[in-house]
Amino acid sequence: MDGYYAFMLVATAFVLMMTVPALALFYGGMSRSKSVLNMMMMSFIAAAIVGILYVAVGWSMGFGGEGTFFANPFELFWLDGVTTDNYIYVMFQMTFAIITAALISGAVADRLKFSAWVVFLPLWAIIVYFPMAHMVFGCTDDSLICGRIGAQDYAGGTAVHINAGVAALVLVVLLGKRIGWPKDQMRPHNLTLTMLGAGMLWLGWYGFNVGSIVFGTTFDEDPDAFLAQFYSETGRTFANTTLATFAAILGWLLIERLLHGKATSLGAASGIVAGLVAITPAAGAVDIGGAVAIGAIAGAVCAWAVSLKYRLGYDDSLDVVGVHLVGGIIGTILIGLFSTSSGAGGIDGLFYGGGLGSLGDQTLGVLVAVAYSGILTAVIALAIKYTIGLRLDEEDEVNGIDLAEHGETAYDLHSGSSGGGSSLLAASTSTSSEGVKA
Amino acid sequence: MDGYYAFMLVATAFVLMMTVPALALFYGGMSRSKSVLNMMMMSFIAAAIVGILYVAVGWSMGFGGEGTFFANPFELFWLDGVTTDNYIYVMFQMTFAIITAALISGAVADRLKFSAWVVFLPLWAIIVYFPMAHMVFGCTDDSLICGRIGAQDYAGGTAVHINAGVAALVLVVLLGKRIGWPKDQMRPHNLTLTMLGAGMLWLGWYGFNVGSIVFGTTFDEDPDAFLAQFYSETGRTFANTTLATFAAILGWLLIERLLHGKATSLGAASGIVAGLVAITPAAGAVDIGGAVAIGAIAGAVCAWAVSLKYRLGYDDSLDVVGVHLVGGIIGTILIGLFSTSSGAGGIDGLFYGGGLGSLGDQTLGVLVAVAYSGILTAVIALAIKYTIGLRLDEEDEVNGIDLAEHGETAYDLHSGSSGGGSSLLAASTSTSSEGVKA
Amino acid sequence: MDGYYAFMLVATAFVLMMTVPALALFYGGMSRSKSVLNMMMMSFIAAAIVGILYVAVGWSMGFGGEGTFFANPFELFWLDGVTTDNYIYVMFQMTFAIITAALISGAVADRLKFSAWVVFLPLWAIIVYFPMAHMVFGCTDDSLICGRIGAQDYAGGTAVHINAGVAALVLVVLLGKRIGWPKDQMRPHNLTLTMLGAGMLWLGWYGFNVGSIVFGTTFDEDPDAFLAQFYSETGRTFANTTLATFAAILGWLLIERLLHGKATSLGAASGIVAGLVAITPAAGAVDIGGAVAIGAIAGAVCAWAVSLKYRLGYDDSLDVVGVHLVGGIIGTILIGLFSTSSGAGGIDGLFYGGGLGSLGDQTLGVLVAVAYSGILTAVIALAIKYTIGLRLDEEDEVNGIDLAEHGETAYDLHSGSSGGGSSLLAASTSTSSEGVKA
Amino acid sequence: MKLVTAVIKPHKWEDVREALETFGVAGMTVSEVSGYGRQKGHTEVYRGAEYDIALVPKIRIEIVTDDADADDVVGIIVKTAQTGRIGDGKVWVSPVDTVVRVRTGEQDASAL
Amino acid sequence: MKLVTAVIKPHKWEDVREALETFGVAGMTVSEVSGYGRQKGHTEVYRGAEYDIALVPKIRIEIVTDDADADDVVGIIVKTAQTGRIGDGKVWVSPVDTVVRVRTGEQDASAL
Amino acid sequence: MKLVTAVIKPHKWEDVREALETFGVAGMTVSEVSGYGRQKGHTEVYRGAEYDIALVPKIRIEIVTDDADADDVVGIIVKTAQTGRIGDGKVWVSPVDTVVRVRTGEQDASAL
Ligand SMILES: Nc1ncnc2c1ncn2[C@@H]1O[C@H](COP(=O)(O)OP(=O)(O)O)[C@@H](O)[C@H]1O
Ligand SMILES: Nc1ncnc2c1ncn2[C@@H]1O[C@H](COP(=O)(O)OP(=O)(O)O)[C@@H](O)[C@H]1O
Ligand SMILES: Nc1ncnc2c1ncn2[C@@H]1O[C@H](COP(=O)(O)OP(=O)(O)O)[C@@H](O)[C@H]1O
Repeated sequence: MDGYYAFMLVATAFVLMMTVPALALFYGGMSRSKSVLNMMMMSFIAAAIVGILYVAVGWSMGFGGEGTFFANPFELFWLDGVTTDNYIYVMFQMTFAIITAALISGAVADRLKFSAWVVFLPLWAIIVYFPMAHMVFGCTDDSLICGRIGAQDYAGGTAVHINAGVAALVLVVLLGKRIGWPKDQMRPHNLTLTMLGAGMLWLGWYGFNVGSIVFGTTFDEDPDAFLAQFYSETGRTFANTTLATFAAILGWLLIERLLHGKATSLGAASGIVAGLVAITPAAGAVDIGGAVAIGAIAGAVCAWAVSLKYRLGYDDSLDVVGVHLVGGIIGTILIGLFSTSSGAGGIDGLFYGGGLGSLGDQTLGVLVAVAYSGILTAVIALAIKYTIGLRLDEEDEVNGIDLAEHGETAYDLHSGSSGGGSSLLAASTSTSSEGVKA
Repeated sequence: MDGYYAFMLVATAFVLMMTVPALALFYGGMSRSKSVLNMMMMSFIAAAIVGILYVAVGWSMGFGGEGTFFANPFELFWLDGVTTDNYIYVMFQMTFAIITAALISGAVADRLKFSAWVVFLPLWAIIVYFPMAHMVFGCTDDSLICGRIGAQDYAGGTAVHINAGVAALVLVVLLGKRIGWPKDQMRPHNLTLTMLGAGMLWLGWYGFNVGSIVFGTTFDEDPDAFLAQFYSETGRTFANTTLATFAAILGWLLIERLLHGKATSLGAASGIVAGLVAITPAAGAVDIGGAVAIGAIAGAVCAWAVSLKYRLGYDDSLDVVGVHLVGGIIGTILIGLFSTSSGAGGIDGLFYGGGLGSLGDQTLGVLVAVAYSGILTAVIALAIKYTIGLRLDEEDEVNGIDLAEHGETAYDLHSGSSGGGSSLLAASTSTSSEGVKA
Repeated sequence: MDGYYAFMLVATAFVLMMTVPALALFYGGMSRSKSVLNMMMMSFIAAAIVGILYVAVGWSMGFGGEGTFFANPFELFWLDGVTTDNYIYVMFQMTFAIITAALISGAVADRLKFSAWVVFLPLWAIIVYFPMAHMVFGCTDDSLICGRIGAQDYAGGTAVHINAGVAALVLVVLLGKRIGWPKDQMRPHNLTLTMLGAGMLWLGWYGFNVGSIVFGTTFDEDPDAFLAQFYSETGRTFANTTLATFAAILGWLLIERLLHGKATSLGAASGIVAGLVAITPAAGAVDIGGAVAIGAIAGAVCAWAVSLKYRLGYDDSLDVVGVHLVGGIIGTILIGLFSTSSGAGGIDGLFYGGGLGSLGDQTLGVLVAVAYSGILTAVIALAIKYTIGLRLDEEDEVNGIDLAEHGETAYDLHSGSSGGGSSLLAASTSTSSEGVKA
Repeated sequence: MKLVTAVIKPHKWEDVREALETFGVAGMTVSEVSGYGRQKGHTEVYRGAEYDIALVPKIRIEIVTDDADADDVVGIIVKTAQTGRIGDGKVWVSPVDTVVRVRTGEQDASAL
Repeated sequence: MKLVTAVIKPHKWEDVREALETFGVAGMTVSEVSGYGRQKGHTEVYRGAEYDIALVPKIRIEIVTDDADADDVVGIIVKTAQTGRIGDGKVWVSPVDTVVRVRTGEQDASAL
Repeated sequence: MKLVTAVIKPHKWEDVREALETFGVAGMTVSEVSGYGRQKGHTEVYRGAEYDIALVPKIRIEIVTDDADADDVVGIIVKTAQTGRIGDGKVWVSPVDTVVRVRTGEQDASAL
């Protein structure tokens, strides 16, 4: 099994890379040049805070034993009693907690106080994510979504994407719109970063989905069965992850072409993420036909869903709701239609002669996730709003959160005409100070 | 063999990453800021279209059985009859089809209609690449290049690089020069992207070359032989891939220094790709001495070859011909000189006392690849030219293909002097509209 | 063991990627837009030159046998006598040589002649790095740091970071300050590149640290012991590497917040590197508690140390001293306090009841590394200074080293207000020449 | 003819443009500039090094008008761009001998 | 002395520069600006949000000349930059009291 | 009132700003421009293609002053920006009818 183990080492590094730097770049490129650093910082700090917290209590709450909502946080506190040859599984799950929290940041661009984010992260991780991870991944008979309801979620359609998407929606409703939204132009400042980020997310997602395999037996008990499952199931999840993403790119671009007359690069990058989000819960349950269907539907629907915010008037700045909530729901529900008994869950969905049972379980799983995340995120956000406050000062928002919260600006490039790139004004200005003070 | 399998999971993800985002960045950085998004889009859409098509008929045409040019497309249609534990090998080959098609895009920068590219991709994949993959990779006794001719091509000097290079040349000849070429300045708009892309391509190339190992026995038949080959052959291909690239960087920079007085960063990035291209067919056949020689020669020759287009007057915008066609030919032919019987092919080249036999086979293989790809690409391109047309409207080309075809511009950065990066004109303009319409 | 082997294939590719492009981006983003290409080139060329040299004599000097300072360079010259199934271990060590040399480049930004760098690299590799690698990694009873002193250094706190940091310090002292430093503003020109680079470095570092496992037995001798160590030790090193980095981010941002009132994105990126540097030597020796402590201390101390150059007046442009020398020393010394006998070295540090012995050994190891690298780097740098010279011509430095040494400028972006990104002045200028000459 | 040159705060540009349009100004030329004056800049920090940025971003508007309209144009700009806070900018009027519309070669009044 | 200020379409800049050089203009100062006028901008789409960009990129040329040459310079610019399509730009002439060459301190005619 | 426009070498901007500040100039407007003239540009090489860049980066400074101060301001700029090497730039003075401070509406002298 050292082959599987070796893969997990890489997979875990990949999923951590999805947050730092992939997601940070994907979101950062869509931000404005005056807030790109803050956007990236929200991902970086999420890794540090949620990561350490996960080792402290996250693993224990998720995988420390029985519990409908969560297990005893102190059972395996600070990995007490966990042998180092199991650390990699802890690290792998930790990276899921990190990216889920980081995903939320896309919704609150330009206006959330950094201090509020720093306080939100640990609270949300402990109160919302860690329990959700137990309900879905730390699967015991009594864990709510996986055990009691028995909904299939291979790699986190509910725990990760729906969870983050709902939290994002709640947060922006309480946070309010950006000054000038939607009247002012708030276009992506650097689409090459966004496309780079999308590509890196895609790479990392193979760690995310393929690494989420759960074995029916230990290697020691039955090496052959273990390896057979490793080969056949990872082949399936790898192919499904890939094909769904292809289909989602086409789905998104097609709708965009129909609705707005142009197939855009941002659309392609967004389609990639939408497809990956939707296939996340279904990667093990469906065959490649189902994967293509799910991807195409997710791409098309999300391409339309990202415009909802203008109709409904919530400023989900980088479309966490339109892509992760909508995409997550699509993927989780469609399992009810496309799940095949030849898959990891061994359950047939409606289109595979399995009746409505699976569809019901999946729907229920979605509802639970939405309710749990929605209610508790609201509580946390309100608590912060009425204590230290969520919102950045108006003038700081106009001048740019990078400058206000981090004392930095992302670029010092000088115009194309500046030949040798000599520093021009930028350089001289500093001298106009008493120079560098350190 | 789960170690080998685990490596293939990573290798396949790596090779997909070579197209999205690595190649897109490498090419995008060399484009002008008004066409970078279109350049990146050509890679992204290639992945989606060629990828799905590969699963439909590509695998079957390549590996579905006998055939001089290709196997029965319907034998394994939509992977029918392929067990999921073999999916990863399908996915791995698929990523080769994707990047080969994407490589072509570098030649047609700024002026190829996006619709033409979208039509070109499936036709070219089915008519040109899938057969070529059978002739080279889907090696049966009667497959033309690998079987009948018996030319060595470890990872695709013919099927990938010569193939893409020839297609690029044919396409630009039919497409014509960009407006203002070569008089106007068409310099790379962002070399940091190009260097990033080169670095990511290099990383992915380890999946590309090292993952291309073909075993002489199955693990079940003879585990020891299987593993022994795994260790010794991957060690060789990894080292050769690395050393050839080092040598190519030095070769390119040296020639550049001699011809133009300066060793440039674009030269270093280009040398990396030239070296990787040239060692691709030879990775298994030569020893580290041969790898250094091939790399150095490829780097030096390509550094000179990229100027040919100015003499011959074809606008191969990002030098797909100068790097991939020339580099691919160099690597494939030089196997005839540097191949060693201790290598994967067990054939001695001229310099290793093997006489001219190998050199002849390699040369023949190159000629077949050039002829097959050249003729059929021409047919496809002409068909498109005289139906929907290949060329973008003049004014759109001048204003930028990003805007014309995708309704986007890549950057909204504001000048270096804009302090807090407040959106200035860019932001205000939108308000000058009725704001956002969604 | 093919699982371990498969991991080494990936790990080696990862560590090479740390230099090209990760470090190049991390440093490049911190440079000014007129010198980013030269900064990136210094990493690219380091890979090519040091890489080939390592295969020639590096491996032999490091691992070719006995020796206090180095082994016989010709014992395994050009890998003579090394079987290809051992190549990957050669390649892995080679990537360490490459990045160590490349790390130095951050200190000499904007002003070191490219020719001087090209001459410095081979001399420094042979005279300083290869021996240092023998003293630390090519561990024989008589190799100085690892053997005689018996200092613990898991992945290169001494050989890599202290070594590069000291070399950087020596070099900048001999090279002198940049024109205008510290009075003029020399701010990072593109922090998104720096954050991307930091993220990619982090990913690669898992190859760097986790891949540095040294087995107590061969697989053939004792498979179970081999695999047991693989699982338990890589779990430890992976977790330690991760947690130390999290802690360092928080440590750096906290100090920054206290000293300057703001937690910056550059601080987060720098904290990542500081944490990774400090845990490099300690990854195998400490438990997760120790890892967090080392990371937090390193992040906090380095955040303060990067200001030393302003007080002491040496222009360590991108803080190679403040991050790598200081971080390397912290990590290496703290092993003396936090080392646990349950770890890879089996040694208890002061806080684990092991007394002062370990602390003494670690300190001695640091002193030897500082002395060896300092003295010999000075000799090399002086030799170059008084022959071909180290320093770029004044006017060239003002106009930008990219233009002077490489005849390039990194960007041609045009101001945000230029709508379709039409080339404006940049484009027209070239026509003002006799157009392109090729 | 007159040339009215205005240097204003970036976020006011849009309002100014609308006001001028309403008044009947058919066109103008705009550029991003940096201002130096009473309004102070800001401080940035990179690895502990603090930089004072003295310049502040401004928008520069150039409008060629009839002598008759010049004062109104100035008035409109001052009214619309005014926030009352330091750094609102300046507007100055200078004489223009003649203006030509490139497309047609029309001169002066008819060129606007 | 006179100051000729021209706002033209970017892709015409090079022809104008050449024409002026031929005429004998020894130097000029150029900048990238944004124009607002009859010529309409374009629309961009990001995730379904459509933005109308009203400003169009222009090149602004400043040339200080002798009173004698001013009209010729204007004429050359108008002739060369003309495409006949909306948005060709404007050229205006304004009086200059004096011009100095920084390098030498030379004044007026001899400063050019 | 007068408008002093100076086009200088970028690295001289800071000295000029300081000299003007010392003299008592309270504000100015600055922009990055490209200069064309005797000073030649440079050559860049990309994959063997050599590009001659004719334009050189310059800083453009605009200062509205009292008639009285105009000559001194010009003098200071010329003195400070001078390197004696080709490309030092130009300074020209042109008449201004009136200048207004947007914040207060103050006019002319009191607007500066
Ligand atoms: N004498 C001047 N000449 C040209 N522009 C000036 C002059 N003084 C100020 N400005 C411009 O006006 C802007 C605002 O001036 P400032 O002194 O900061 O505030 P206020 O005008 O409200 O007193 C400056 O940023 C600068 O761009
Ligand atoms: N009154 C004006 N003052 C200054 N610049 C102007 C004025 N009117 C137009 N311009 C400039 O001239 C450009 C072309 O003007 P426009 O009305 O679009 O076309 P045309 O000049 O062909 O009628 C505008 O983009 C703007 O930069
Ligand atoms: N006639 C002119 N009108 C406006 N600007 C000019 C003129 N001639 C030169 N300049 C500006 O002055 C700069 C320096 O002029 P140049 O001829 O290169 O050197 P010098 O002024 O030392 O003779 C040019 O780059 C350009 O920006």
